[in-house]
Amino acid sequence: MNAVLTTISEYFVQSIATVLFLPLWVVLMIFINSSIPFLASKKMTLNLTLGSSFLGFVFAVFSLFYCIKNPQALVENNITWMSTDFQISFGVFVDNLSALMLVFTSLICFVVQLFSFGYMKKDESFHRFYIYLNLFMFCIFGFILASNVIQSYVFLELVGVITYLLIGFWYKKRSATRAARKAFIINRIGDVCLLIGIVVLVYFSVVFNSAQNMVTLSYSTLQFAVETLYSMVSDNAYLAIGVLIFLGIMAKTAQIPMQNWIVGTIEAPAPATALMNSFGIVAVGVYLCARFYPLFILSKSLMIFITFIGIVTALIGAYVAMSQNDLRKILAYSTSSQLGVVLVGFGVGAFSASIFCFVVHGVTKALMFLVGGALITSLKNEADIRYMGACREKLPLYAFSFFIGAISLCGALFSGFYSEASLFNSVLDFGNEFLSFGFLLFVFMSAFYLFRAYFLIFEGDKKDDISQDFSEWTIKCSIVLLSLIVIFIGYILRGCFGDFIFFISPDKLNYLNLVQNVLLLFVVFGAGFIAYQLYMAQNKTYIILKEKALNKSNLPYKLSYNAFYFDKVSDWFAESLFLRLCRFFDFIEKYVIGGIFVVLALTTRVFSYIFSRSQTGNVQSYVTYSLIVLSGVLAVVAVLYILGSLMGV
Amino acid sequence: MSVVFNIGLYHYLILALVIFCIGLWGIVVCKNIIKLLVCAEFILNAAGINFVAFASYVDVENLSGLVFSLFITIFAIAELVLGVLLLISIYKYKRSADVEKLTDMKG
Amino acid sequence: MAALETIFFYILAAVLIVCSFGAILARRVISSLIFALVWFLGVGGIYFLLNATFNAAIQVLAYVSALLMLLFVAVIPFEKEKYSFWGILKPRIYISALSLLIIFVTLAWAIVDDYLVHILDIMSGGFTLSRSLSTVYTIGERLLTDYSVAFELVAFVMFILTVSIGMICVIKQNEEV
Amino acid sequence: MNFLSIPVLIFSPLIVALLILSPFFPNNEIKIRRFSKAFAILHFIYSTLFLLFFNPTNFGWSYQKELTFFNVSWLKTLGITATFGMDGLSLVFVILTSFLVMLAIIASKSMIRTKHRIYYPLILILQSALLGVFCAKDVFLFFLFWELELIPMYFLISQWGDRDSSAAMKYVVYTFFGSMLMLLGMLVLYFYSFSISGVLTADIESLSMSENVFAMWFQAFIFLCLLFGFAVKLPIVPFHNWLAEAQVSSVTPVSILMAGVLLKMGGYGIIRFNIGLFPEVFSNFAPLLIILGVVNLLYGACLAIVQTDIKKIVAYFSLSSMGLVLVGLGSLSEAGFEGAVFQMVSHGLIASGLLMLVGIIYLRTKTREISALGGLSQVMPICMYLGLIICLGAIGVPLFSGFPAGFMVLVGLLLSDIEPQAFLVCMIVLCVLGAVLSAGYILRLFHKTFFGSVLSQFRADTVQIDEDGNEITVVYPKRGITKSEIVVLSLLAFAIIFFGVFPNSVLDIFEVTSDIILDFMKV
Repeated sequence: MNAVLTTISEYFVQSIATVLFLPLWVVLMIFINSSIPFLASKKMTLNLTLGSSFLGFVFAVFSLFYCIKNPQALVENNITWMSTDFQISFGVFVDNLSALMLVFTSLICFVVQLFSFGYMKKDESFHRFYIYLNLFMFCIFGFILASNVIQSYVFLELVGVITYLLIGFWYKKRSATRAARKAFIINRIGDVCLLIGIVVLVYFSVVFNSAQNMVTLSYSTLQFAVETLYSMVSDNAYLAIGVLIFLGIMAKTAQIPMQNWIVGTIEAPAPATALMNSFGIVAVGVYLCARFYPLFILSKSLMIFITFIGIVTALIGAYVAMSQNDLRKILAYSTSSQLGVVLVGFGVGAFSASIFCFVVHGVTKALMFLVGGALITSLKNEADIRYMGACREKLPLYAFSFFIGAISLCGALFSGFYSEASLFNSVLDFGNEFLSFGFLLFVFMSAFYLFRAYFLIFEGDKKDDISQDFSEWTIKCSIVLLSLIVIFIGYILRGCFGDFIFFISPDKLNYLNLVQNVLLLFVVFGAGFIAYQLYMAQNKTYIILKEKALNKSNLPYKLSYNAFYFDKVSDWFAESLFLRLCRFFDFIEKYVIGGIFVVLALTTRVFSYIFSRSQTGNVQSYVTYSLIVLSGVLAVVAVLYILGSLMGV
Repeated sequence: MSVVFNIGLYHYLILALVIFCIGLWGIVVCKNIIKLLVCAEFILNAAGINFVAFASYVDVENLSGLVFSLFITIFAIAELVLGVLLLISIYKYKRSADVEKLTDMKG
Repeated sequence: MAALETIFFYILAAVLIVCSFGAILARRVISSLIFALVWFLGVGGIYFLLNATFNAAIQVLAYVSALLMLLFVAVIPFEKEKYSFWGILKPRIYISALSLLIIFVTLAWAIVDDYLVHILDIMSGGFTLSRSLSTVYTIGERLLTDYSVAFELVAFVMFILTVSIGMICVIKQNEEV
Repeated sequence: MNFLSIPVLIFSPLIVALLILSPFFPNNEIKIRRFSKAFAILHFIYSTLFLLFFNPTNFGWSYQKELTFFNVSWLKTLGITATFGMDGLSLVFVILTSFLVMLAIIASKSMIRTKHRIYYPLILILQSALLGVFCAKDVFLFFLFWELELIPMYFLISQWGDRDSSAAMKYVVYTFFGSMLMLLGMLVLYFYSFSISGVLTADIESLSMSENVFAMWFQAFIFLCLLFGFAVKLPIVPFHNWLAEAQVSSVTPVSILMAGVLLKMGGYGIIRFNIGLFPEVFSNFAPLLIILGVVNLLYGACLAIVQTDIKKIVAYFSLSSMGLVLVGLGSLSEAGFEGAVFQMVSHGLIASGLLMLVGIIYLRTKTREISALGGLSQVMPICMYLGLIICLGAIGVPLFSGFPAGFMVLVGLLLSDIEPQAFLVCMIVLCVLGAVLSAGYILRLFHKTFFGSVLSQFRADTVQIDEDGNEITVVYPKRGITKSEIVVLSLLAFAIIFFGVFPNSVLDIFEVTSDIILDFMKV
């Protein structure tokens, strides 16, 4: 049995590329299917898409199995894409990390596609949505299986494009198209910084080891290339390259200066938002950080920079999420803050812990977004949690799955506990007091807003306008499947993260430190208790506290609600500074450079006017002019003659 | 001082040249068409003097210069007649004989 | 006899120059015509001095009759215009005068230069007309002897040309008016 | 192999143009259009045949052909021979030219309503002039074709665009001014090389051999004269003013040809003359070219952001991507050089696509004001999808033809051996800033015209003035755009994606030529 399994997994790993091109083929099929007016059956599109994602999942599991079987084996085959004086090639690269990511991404894609069948059934551009989902799968698989840095950059941008398409799916909504454009441009800024970093890396790789056959910057030799780079280049130049590359990752994972696009993803249809916030564009950022980890680990100051950015984003994201009223906005800001924590994990050096935390976060966030989406549609598109209430009686499944997600996300129970605990331990081991205190504050705040959301939506007073249950078997079954995953994945995977996904040497995932776990649980349930008092029990002291804290005028609340006014600042900069400069250029263009041409035309006209004036028509004036000329000539001749004769020529 | 006294060919040439220049100056200066015609006569006859001077001083035998100055005289007379005719028609057209008014051929 | 000749020459030269200036600068056209009459008589005198008596006679007769005809036919009926005294200040007069002066001086100098060469010869004894290589003299001689026919032909063509233009203008003018 | 001859390729459009103009060609509008469309397609196929039989490895000019017809005695003594030749570089541009001319003629089915009998011959004469420029091997022959394209261009802009604008005149004056200086440079080079080498020849190849004997400042003088002539055509910032107006006031097929091919003449000229003939001077002037390119890039991008007229946005987009070409050429490295040529090809396709979109929108809504447009996606969804592909290509998204060019230019910039590394890095940062801005204004253009719920004054039928002045109403099919427009847009979109996914297909063609030119530089 074992031998059969290895041969099958051997075969699957070698032909992993089919996973990549299957979605493209499915897109073609859907396009043909949907363009035939009468035959366009939605069922057929769903089956095709589910088939492609399920096949992807099967391939992923087998490749994971293959990687477990022979750990150090790296499968890699490349074809040359572009060749000037250096060669750029595309290829497939399977190692532990990419196999695991592939498993989870295909799993989540499968669940989301299942969910969106029910969700988008009534929408008139159903086929277009599935085409986008398949394209998304193509790009994300291409990115995960990328064999070298340039290929990952190519697919990274493609994921950005597909996110732009998904966010702007309902192009009639002006807010959706504007959010899509903002998301694309901010991602583009990040990609462009990454591009500069990559170009510098390509330059060094071409200059230093210009072995023609070696594929430039392939991941297998990245470790060696980075070491030579570190020895070659001065420290701050190395830091500059590292920061440039990290800027790209910051944009993708919505870190602090570039995080206001993540709120825009809520404009997309709910399944698309779920996909994006779990294993979509944010996953691209974290996976890239994991791939470039050998480069980051070498420079101390870079790691500090990553930790700093991570913890600041986590705190700000959580703080802002606390006061949001729109359910999807809360979840979006929580994505930004959770990813901040993941980057803290990277910065601290806990490579496997942060990957574990990211995977768990991805699964739970997907579950919560799907539940949120289904909830909002069942409440007739009412997204504001203040007007929801007592949905537990009407929608027990959603209530229960939302609760599982919330508990797991804030690290109390199920898989969230494992990841949060391991991350907390590694942060404490790091030893920096501010960092650990910040981490605890983050845990407190995230627990607070999650419980707040749960209590406001599902408990509290009755709201009558809940429509009948949004009973669609695909939605129900996908939510149940995802809840089960959220419950058990932590327990299953906790073992493999220590010795399967590791950076250099297998570091055991320590989450068994009792004292630290108790502290963590204490903080989480403390936050839950406060939330309960504030929003559920009619306790007088807390009500007064709530009035004071939450009245709209005071500064902390305003800061939190408007997400530190990032949008206004960036719009002000774009509008007043940059556009004014461009209008100034436009002015120059029209009047200065254009003016030269007009001036030229005018001068010629003026001269022609002057000359025409001189023709007076009076015969006698002509004669005088001719006489003047004649006398001039004769005078000159005479003078010359005299000079000549004087000089004795 | 013998140059001043015995008149040679060049005296006549200088004289003709003086008259010629005065005539030319007159054409440019005069306002009235009749005066213009008269100045034209001056120029023509200056040329005539030249011819006669050459005839008498140079080829004394066949005096062809004289014949030529006769031609010039005939031409001058014919032009004078024409000038008058033109004058009459211009006068009818422009109501004045002033040269300044005749600027129809303006640029 | 020679002295008488020179006296006559200078008198006639003075007459010619004065009358021509008079004809030009006279304010009334009639006075300028009278000056012209006197001027033609002067020319007749010059011809007589150069013993071209026949020319002198033709000259005097033709011009006197032409001017008198001009006087009676054209001038008297139209003698209305008065030219303002300030017309004299027109810049054009002086510019043209200056440029004509320059032309006169250079040409005169050209002629005189020959004459000096000629005089020097005479003073230096040998009266050798032919030896003097003065261009004016030789051209004049050549022009009148060998090329006189061509010269006259050209003159005749010029004559026909101006006459035809004149006639055309006369014929055409009554349409436009 | 022997049926492929360049003179046939170049002069066949001219002959067909004369044929159409001649009296015994039926004056019926549809016949003329069909005939010229068929000819254009045939011509494109013929030019691709050149590609099949072209072996990129052979050294120097292949398909060399000397036209003895023109060798009049006085020309021979002057050393001017009408020789045509084609190497990797000119082959790429020849195919691009005939491809775009074919598209322009197909697109002008719905865009041109009047004076067909003159319009199509003018386009064909323009085509033969352009092909002549790319295949001329003789300096003065190059100049002859360079001037020849002015005449049809002037009439095409002024007669079919909006009449009263002075854009056509401005275009002619600018180009003529530039080409006069270029002629000066050529003449000086021509006579000085005669005085040095004794033999009077105007052949590019032999001129390049002899010129390295000149004094350096002398070469610099000729270099600058030639550069100035090409700078007007490939709009480098101070002389770019004609581009916006000429684009706005010319009808869509004409502006497609202008943006698609005419701008490339400048770039081709710089490569052939400035780099080919004066390598040392070029390496001294390379930093200047890079700076000019970056200024071009950013200036074009900044202007495009604030424009209200959508066609002007596309015009300034062309200006900014030509800036990238300059940076590539200035970077002196093989990657940069090939990136520049690839950028010229991809910009040709993308700019034609964008202009086609603008043309379709203008035909339907009769307005180019960006504020008055919107919501067109509800009316013509197919146009939106093709437009999306073209806009993504314009932004430079990978797997579309914009990305390989940009990437190669950036890496080429670093690989170039210009000493101050810091200067190169900040040039890269500025180029990259240009790429971000391009995303800004291209998406603004795409969103403002296609998305949004309010439907601008879209009219299903447009009233157009016919040949003899009577108004005819043209009803557009339900899906919004006519068949010919779909063909053009989908061909362009397919080409953009094809060159994006397989950039090597283009790179291999002119790889050998760029090596030759760059080795010549290194020597």
